[in-house]
Amino acid sequence: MAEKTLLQGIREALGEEMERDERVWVLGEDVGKKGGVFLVTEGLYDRFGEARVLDTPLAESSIVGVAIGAAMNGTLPVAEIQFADFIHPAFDQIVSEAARIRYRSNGDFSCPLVIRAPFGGGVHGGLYHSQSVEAYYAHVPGLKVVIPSTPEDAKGLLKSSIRDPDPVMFFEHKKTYRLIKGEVPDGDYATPLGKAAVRREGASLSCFAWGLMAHYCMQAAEELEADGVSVEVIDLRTLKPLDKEAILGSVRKTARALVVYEDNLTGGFGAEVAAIIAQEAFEHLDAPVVRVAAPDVPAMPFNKPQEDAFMPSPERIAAEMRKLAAY
Amino acid sequence: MAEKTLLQGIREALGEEMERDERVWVLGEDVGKKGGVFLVTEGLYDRFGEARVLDTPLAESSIVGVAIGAAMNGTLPVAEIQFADFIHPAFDQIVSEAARIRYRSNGDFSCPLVIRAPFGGGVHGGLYHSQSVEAYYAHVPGLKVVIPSTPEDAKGLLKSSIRDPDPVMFFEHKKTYRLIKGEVPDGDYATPLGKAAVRREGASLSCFAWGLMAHYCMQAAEELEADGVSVEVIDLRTLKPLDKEAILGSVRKTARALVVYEDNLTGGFGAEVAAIIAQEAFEHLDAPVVRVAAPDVPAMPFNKPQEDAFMPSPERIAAEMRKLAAY
Amino acid sequence: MATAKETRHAALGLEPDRLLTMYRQMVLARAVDRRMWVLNRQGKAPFVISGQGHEAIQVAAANCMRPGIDWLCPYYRDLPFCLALGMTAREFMLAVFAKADDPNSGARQMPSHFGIQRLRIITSSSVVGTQVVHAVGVAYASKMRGLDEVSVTCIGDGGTSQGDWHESMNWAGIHKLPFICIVQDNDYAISVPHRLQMGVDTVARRAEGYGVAGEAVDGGDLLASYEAMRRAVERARAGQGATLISAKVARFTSHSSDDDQRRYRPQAELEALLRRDPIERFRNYLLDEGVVSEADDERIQQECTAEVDEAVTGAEAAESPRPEDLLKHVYADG
Amino acid sequence: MATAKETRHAALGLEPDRLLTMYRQMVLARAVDRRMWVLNRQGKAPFVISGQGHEAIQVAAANCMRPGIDWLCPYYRDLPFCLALGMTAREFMLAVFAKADDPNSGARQMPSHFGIQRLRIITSSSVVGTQVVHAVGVAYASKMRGLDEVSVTCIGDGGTSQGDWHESMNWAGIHKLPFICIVQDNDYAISVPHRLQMGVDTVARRAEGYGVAGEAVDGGDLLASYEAMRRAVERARAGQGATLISAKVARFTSHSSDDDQRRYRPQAELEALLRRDPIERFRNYLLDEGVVSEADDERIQQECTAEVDEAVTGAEAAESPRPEDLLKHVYADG
Ligand SMILES: Cc1ncc(C[n+]2csc(CCOP(=O)(O)OP(=O)(O)O)c2C)c(N)n1
Ligand SMILES: Cc1ncc(C[n+]2csc(CCOP(=O)(O)OP(=O)(O)O)c2C)c(N)n1
Ligand SMILES: [Mg+2]
Ligand SMILES: [Mg+2]
Repeated sequence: MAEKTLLQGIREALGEEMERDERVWVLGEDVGKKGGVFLVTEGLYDRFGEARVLDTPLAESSIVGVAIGAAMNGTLPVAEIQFADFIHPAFDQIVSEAARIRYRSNGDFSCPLVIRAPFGGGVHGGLYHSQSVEAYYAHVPGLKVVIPSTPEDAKGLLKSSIRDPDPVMFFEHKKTYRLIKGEVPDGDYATPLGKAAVRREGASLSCFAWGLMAHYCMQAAEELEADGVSVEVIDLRTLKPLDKEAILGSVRKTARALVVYEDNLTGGFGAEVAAIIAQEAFEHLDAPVVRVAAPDVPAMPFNKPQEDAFMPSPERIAAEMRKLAAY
Repeated sequence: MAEKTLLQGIREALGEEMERDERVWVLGEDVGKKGGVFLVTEGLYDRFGEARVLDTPLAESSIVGVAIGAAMNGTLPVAEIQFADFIHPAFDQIVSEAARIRYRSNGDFSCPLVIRAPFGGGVHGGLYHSQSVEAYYAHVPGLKVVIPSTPEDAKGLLKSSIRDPDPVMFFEHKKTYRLIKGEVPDGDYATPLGKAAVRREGASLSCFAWGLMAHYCMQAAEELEADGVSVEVIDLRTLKPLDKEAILGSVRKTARALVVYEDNLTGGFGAEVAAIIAQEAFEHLDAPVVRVAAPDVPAMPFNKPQEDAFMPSPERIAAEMRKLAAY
Repeated sequence: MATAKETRHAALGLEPDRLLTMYRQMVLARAVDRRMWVLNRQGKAPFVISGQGHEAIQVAAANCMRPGIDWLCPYYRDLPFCLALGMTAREFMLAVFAKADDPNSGARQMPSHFGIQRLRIITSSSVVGTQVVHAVGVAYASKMRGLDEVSVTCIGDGGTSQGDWHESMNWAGIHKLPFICIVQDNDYAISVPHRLQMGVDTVARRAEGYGVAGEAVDGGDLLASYEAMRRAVERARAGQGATLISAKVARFTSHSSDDDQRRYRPQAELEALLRRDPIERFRNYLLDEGVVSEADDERIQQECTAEVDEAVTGAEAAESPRPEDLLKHVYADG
Repeated sequence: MATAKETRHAALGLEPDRLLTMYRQMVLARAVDRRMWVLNRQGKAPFVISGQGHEAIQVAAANCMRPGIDWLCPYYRDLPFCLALGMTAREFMLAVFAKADDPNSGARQMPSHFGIQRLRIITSSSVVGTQVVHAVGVAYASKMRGLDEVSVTCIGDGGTSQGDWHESMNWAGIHKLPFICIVQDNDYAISVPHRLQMGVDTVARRAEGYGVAGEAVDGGDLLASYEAMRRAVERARAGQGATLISAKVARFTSHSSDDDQRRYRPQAELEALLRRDPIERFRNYLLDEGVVSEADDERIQQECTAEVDEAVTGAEAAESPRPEDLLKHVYADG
């Protein structure tokens, strides 16, 4: 075991999988010589060559579409979208094509493909380098949606995603890339998709989050510990498939649920989590299901005062936890 | 007043607005001589000429992008996307551009634009001519999302949308086009955006829906009437802005909520409706918030047995109403 | 070198047998296609969309490919293409009748949304243009893996307006891929005429701007189509890069059974179409060259009709999909 | 007709005054641009992205337009363009410092995301390629409304790979729009070199395939750029349709302050860039032709520096946006 950053976890998973299976390859803008704008793919070009670490034209729809075609011809592409904000031109290829290859061919074809993209804010990215886009894809049957929040998970979940026979959207919170460090087990391991992680057990209320918000919830929970409120923090890790049992089990225990996400409130994926709880754990609830999320404005501004005002902060989360625990 | 189809309501709104304001124009695939694949724009080409009723190249991103540019240069475009299923190539132009013109320019620019698209199934459309796509757009700050379910609303809401200073997504359920007939007031009128319609008052439970499902809910509610269960049916009509007061007011009265939608269950817009109720009307609830929706499979198959199995039916809705009323 | 007296087919090295095969494939495709319209009018096929008038370029192209080795990312007019690659009339009719055994999609998709793994015909959606990018990906994978495969895709004139088409051509040019894009240019995208679809007479003019070879061909002329396609395939196999073929064809039917082309096409234009029948043209050639006799032709037509009859009977009697199977094949494990 | 002895600028009908204006605009742009990198290193500007090396084509283009009448859909390297159209150094610096009065976006966007209604510079996003389609829409509206306006847009070589670019060119060709697309081809898209971006030497080769005019120009040569742009503007105003200008330029800086081009560009290439400085080249021309003296030049440089100093001082002292204004301008009524 060694302490590594989340970014290193991802880089290692890529390198090891490419080493292990020559069908695996990487494509995207600037993933080659430069090693990616965040240096996630650094070193891969030298190790595996241009054909398997391919700098693509600036055209996201084709990055995904080419990966789809290549996935149907015996390879395992890992496509990088430089920023999640720029995945929208590929929306059609992802939603109409990748997600439906298996279904529409009645199982005759499959599309084993990973699409990686850094998302999220808090890094002065402004309106177009800060967005959360998971809600769009977690709505799409046929896709899997994975969001790691620790270095160990980043590596283990990416390995599982690459080995998965279906298309996986793999979103990496860019603020966690270097901020979040942690132990990464040595050797090969794969973290299963579809399982949430209980980051902290607690009795007074359950808090559900993913990405950077999982860390902010931990901070808030620690703050509440001091006040004697014990918060259970569950990192969902994969939004699709969703670990409903973990969610419902926790709510059955604590009777209070808080859902925290960085995306805009309305129609964010937290709505789904809340709706599941409201339908399937209703009898166990002692309080409203509370959501903490970003306001319904297009995205996070570049200027610091408004960026800060947009992001759900540990303080705001702690305040909501307090209110909910006291309900 | 005269009895008209929903399709006629839309056609009239287009014709009258084009007559009233020469800035209004229509663009899309086959909207010209053919009058649209559903004949919604029939007659407009002869009345207003090719420049204002423009057959575009087969390229949705440019249909929307050109409309955006034209909206910034003093015109009021109404873009038709032939089927909502084919709106995805335009996702980026809608979400990254149209929705943010005002916000990102700090109010210096605006984008008065309507995007019309037929959506929904039950017409043998198969995987790619049947989808519901409202959830994607109802999540996007800066957009408005309108779904009429009656001829009167179709006309009145489309007029409001065309007169609205911001981009409006206007989704028309294709099965309702000719199936749904109703009185349409004579003369000019505009139905305000952001107001739900109580289609039926009731005391035992509240049922929320839009599009075709609003009609199915009415059918189911009538069936339950016979059993002495009184169901309130609320047609949301505009998902964004959402009439939260109408939703919460109804739930406060009935203490039971059913949300019905044709889209896939997970992450559909009904999740948002349920989440709002679970947070803001929790104290008034006597039962779980129940959702009835399509299963999480990519879309509605072409073959009849599976198409029928996909669509929430009046029978299935009635059964859920009964269960919920008895809870 | 072809001498003045050499026939066109001999100059192409085509034996009579192969000519007959291609002729028969065109005739069968037309017979299947006509029948599906009959079924539509009878209320037995809720939706049909046609390849009538597009047969020559498609059959010519298929005959330059190695079925099961080379790949096709088709579009919805490629019935003749798919039949020529080995799809059976019965398989197609299973889709027309929306039966469970439809090998393309188990009747999840509308008919003519082709996709059969065993023939390397890649599953296609209704979304115009997306298939072209997949074909590029297939070709990139073949090249990366060092495999001698050619990747072919078809699209209409309207489809070339999509961004995806451009992105694909650009990739093909950059990597000199074994990729061939056949544009079946029938002058219309549903009702939208050529002049509102593009500012040039043929998209073949775009080839140079991508660094790919361009061929503008009369797609109603089987031998001309064969020649262009064979050149493209040779180019691909020789590692010389991609080709954009623009084939002018005639759309005989309305866009689909949901359309009525009399609403937007002048009567005179519709009548003129009939003189552009690729099957007639090839039949006349074969008769003129003595490759077939009237009697041969009669026999072929009868065989094809019989094949269609049998396909229809078999398919109509097949099982419908089961409602509960709606939930299958969303993921590998379900 | 130009005689052998006529100067290049006289042949273009350019008076010394106009030459001086353009020279001064380039110098100012460079001064502003350099200063923002200094601010970045000082930790006062979290993000900067540059137009250094792209000045000639931009300033030339701006000088063929009528500010406030013709439209620009810019991209993030268009600082020289926007200054030449009338944006002030102070306005730009307000964006660099992320101040509330930034006229582009109230500091909601990163700096260099231009958009100022009064100058008809249309608000732009970070999403490469989208602006080109808007420019087509602007041009279509001008044409529909019978207005004598020209719509200009800029994009990089990488940006031309986007589907949106193609869809735009196609529209421009179909409708013969008063539309000009200027591709500022600096051989890189961040780190991706030209050979992996396209299979041809210049995108100007694509013009013919759309039915638009094509111009390949040395974008580091102010007069050549002016000539190409003026032709394009005349074409647009005469109703003769659209033009695609591909201007070769040199990217002097790293892609942005988040990039380090030494990671992927050879040292020799970086050194060679310096010999391609468009401002140097134009200065030498002006000195050679006696349009400016060394003393004039000195004065211009000093004036520009003073203008930048003042802009920086003013902008730095301005107010930051208020957190609660985050919620404003989502819709007209909010
Ligand atoms: C992205 C998308 N937009 C619209 C449609 C609806 N549509 C189906 S076919 C068609 C016209 C296609 O024309 P063309 O590409 O010329 O092919 P043709 O049918 O003429 O062979 C249209 C508009 C679609 N299927 N996909
Ligand atoms: C759709 C999209 N994808 C990716 C990016 C990230 N990005 C910003 S600029 C750039 C390179 C642009 O290169 P080019 O178009 O050649 O313009 P240049 O910067 O060289 O002037 C990239 C990849 C983006 N902004 N938008
Ligand atoms: Mg066509
Ligand atoms: Mg560049």
